[in-house]
Amino acid sequence: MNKPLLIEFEVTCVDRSGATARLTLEPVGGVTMPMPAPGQFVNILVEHAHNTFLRRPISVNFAEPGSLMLMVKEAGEGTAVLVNSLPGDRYNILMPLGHGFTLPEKPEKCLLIGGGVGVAPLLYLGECLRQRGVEPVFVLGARNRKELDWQLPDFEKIGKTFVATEDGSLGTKGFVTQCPALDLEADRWYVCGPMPMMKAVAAAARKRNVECEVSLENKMACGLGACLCCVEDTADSGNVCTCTEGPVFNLNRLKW
Amino acid sequence: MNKPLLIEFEVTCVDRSGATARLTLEPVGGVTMPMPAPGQFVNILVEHAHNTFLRRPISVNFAEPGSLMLMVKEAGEGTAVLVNSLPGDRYNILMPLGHGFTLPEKPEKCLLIGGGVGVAPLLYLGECLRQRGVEPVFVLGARNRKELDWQLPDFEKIGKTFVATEDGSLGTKGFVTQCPALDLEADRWYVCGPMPMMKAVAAAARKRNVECEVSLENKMACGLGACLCCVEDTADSGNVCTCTEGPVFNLNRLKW
Amino acid sequence: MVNLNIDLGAGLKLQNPVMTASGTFGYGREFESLTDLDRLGAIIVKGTTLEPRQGNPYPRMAETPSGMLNAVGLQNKGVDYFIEKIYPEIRHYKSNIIVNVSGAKVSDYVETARRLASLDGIPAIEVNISCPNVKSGGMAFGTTCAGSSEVTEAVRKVWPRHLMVKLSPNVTDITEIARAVEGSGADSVSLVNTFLGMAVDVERQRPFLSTVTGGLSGPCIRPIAIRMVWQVAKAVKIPVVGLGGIMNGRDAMEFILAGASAVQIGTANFVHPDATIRTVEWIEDYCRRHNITDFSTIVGALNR
Amino acid sequence: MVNLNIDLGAGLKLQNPVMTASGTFGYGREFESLTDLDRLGAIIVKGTTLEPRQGNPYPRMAETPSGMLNAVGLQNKGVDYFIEKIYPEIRHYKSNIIVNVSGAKVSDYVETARRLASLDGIPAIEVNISCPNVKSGGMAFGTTCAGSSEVTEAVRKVWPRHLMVKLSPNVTDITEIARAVEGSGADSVSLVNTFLGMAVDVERQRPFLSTVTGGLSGPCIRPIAIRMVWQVAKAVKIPVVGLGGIMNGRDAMEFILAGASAVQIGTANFVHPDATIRTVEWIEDYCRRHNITDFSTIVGALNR
Repeated sequence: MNKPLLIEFEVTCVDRSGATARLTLEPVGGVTMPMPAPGQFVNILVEHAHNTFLRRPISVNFAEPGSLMLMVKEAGEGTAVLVNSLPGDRYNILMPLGHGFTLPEKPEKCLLIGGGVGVAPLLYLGECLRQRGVEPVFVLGARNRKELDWQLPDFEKIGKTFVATEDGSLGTKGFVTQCPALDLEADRWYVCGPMPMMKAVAAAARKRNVECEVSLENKMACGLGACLCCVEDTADSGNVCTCTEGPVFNLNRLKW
Repeated sequence: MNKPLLIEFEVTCVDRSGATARLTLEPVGGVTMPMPAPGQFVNILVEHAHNTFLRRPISVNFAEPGSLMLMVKEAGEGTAVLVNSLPGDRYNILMPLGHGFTLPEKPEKCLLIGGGVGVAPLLYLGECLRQRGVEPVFVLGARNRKELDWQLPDFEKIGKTFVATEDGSLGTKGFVTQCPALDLEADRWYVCGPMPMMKAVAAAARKRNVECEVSLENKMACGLGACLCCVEDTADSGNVCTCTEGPVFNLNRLKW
Repeated sequence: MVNLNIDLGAGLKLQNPVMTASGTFGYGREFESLTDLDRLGAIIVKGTTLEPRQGNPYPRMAETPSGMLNAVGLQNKGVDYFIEKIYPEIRHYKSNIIVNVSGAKVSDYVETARRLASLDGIPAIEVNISCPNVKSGGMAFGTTCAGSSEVTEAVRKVWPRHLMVKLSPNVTDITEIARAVEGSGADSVSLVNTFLGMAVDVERQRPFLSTVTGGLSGPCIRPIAIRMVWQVAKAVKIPVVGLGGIMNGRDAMEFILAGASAVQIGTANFVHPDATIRTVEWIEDYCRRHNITDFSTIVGALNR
Repeated sequence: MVNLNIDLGAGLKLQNPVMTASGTFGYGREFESLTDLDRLGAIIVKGTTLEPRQGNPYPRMAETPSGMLNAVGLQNKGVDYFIEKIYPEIRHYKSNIIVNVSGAKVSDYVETARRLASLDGIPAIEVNISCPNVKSGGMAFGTTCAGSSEVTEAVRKVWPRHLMVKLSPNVTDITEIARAVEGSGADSVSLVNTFLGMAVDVERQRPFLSTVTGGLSGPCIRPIAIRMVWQVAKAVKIPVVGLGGIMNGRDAMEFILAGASAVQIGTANFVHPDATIRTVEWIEDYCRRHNITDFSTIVGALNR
């Protein structure tokens, strides 16, 4: 796995929809960006926010050699600055961080289940699976059409995509757990989204006895396993750092 | 005198030269800007600086109904954000503040002596004097030509302008105190600049027994006379607030 | 409709829980064009001493991360000047006027309080035993139980109305001091005053303040202040007034949930001169959003 | 050429005055790709206890203005695990390795120190009598002279090399504690540990930390920490190691001018993982700019 580095990035493109933006960033000065594994994240320094002290951890939405995409949803002052980025803005980014999704050794049936801004890392995961000969199937949840439709073409390029929206404005009405696509035969589920959604999906996975990995969003500081703030209480080892042993955990390790 | 108000301004124009910028700002939403008196200042909130907590006091460089000009020199993180402003940026400004220059009752011979970024308030003072029938004479000091030449046309439009530069690249070589223009007959001197320069000019004023006002730059917080941080020890009243009784003081009040 | 009234006892009834912190709001007049001086819980005016004081030499201020240091040193024109010249000009505000009282010796506090007692429009004084910027008195009293009690008891004898005592955070156990002050007759405690701090101009190799050390205030100290309010609210029965780095209504609610019956806005006035009134409005809106009809029910309502 | 060496006595010689603060730098390895682990004054590793500890439940962290609260609670795998598994992997660093030692009872500190004494590559331990996040021990020792002395004296008997004691800032008079510790055999004092603080999620009406209160660190506390270092440096003869919100070389120089012979970089490592080495470089450049050839001459050189 690539060791974390501090790299200066420049924003080259900003796609915005409401309070969410997808930033495309490229390293400044010809520096080589270490390729992240799917499910890994970055820790980004937001210097021009008044009340922000720590870096902001953001999952990798997509990566290609020399180019990084981050999906950011405004949740406070730091993310607000990120969402309002303009091409040419620069950010100091610590990356790649954490332990990502487990890629199957041989082609398997994989369901990639996301909710809200949690769909972001599944795009990159889907692409990495596709490159390994897996045909990923996405099941994506959102509050409404507006939240998701601008991102759909990217997912659809990679794999079959099912959608559930709370207001029914796109796809199945309701939560992803109500989406019939969850009944598709699958060897492995990858899950990322808000906590209640992940817990509901995890319960469904347990019932179906399917291998399941979830990506946690515990509050963290360093991202390096030094501050011990972001711990998750695991069945096997007690408190472990989400930033280094996660953010992706096999469901069996969690006390959910 | 106009009472201070909190007004949202938008930057409409930025002229930059090196680490100094002149911002033109207009109130947002058709709010009427109270006209400042010459020598008054504003206290500007810089929200997108990481380590800046207090507002930044900046003297009024020029004002017209509905339009305010501020000359800002980069001296730290807050002023750096101001200098790097772009048209469209917005700032919350507390203005007008302080006690400005005393305008003569009847036309008098006035010398306006400035140094460095301290030349800024003299432009507006000169214009106000001109409107009252005074022909202001400027004596401006700078380190070199580059620091001053971009501002000169504005001064020359208002009155006769003499220049001294430390490196001799423009006007007299040396400090303003070495400028022969100081020997011009004058009833009144107005002075603004770095402390050593002001003290030297004040000594010259005392020798010539000319009425002299200086504009101080004591570190301040509120700008309203509440925090009592920016005090100057006066001959008549002991510690008084620079932000309300100043920033302009008659030399006779100071213990220089 | 939200009822924002809060009764701190001993005759101090506030129309809402937002006061100004002493030394950050002058005598109110300085903010007349910027905030509504009739709509605050109370205006606590500048620290007042028996004799006029020139305060400390300039420089008195240094900006620090999310805060500032000050070393004003209780500059004021003395209690008689306040009574004769200032009070008549500010007594008409519909907000309560509270006078902050400081002194170098116990007898100074007593005599200042005694003179203020003649002003029937002053429902409360705040006794400052926690100013870090004076050589004698101030914080020296506030860092021991004995000193705090001594001042409180003495002032109690001459001050007939609400007696608030302002505590220093520069102590090992602030609940001890709060209990001592409560036992000596205080009607409420306000906390925290500033932390003793220092900043160095490394290029000139000298302190930024003429006094070397000064009082640290601003949002930087807020987490410590909230913790102290939380501790004290559990330790005493009298109302607790919370302050320390409150910039807005959200910050104020942290203190209130932790046990403060009212709050003071201090350093925020220097940055947002309308912070007080905006805090009142935010709290009102908060109560509405949370279906709280009576503000007093949310005091100390922190869930564990 | 600037000589950045500094000798803290009792065998602790640093190649430069920059150390990492315990609990903010793991065991160094976590930062291997980000900073030069051979070029630091010392790496002070995570707080180590006699038995393994799980620490406090999540959530353990809250961001605050210019700082953060943590409530880790000394999570670590115990001293034997450190000796057997970790020490062999980090002993090759050319920076000094210092172990931070904590305990619930005096005998825990003693036994942990005794076991560490077998590691000849550890020139010093830092005794933590100031952790605010554990129910017993920790800060309870560090807030009284008697408690501080008791731990220091007991550890002194079993620890043969440099003994650094880390002080709590949550006290009325830190010079008292420093003198007590000096009198009990400490070779140096490091200060300050975190301030006890608290933050409230006002919408959910509950504390952000599982433990309600936690330790406040970051630049927000720096002015208080500098003041304490300045006071302690005048009060004791042993070297003072300064920490508290140092983000860069400039901040470090504030402490050094105030009297710190060396500094620790803590929370800054979470924001700028290369903060340590950048601080070394900044200090070297500062000395060059100010014509200081020997770093030790600038310690405590504050002009008044």
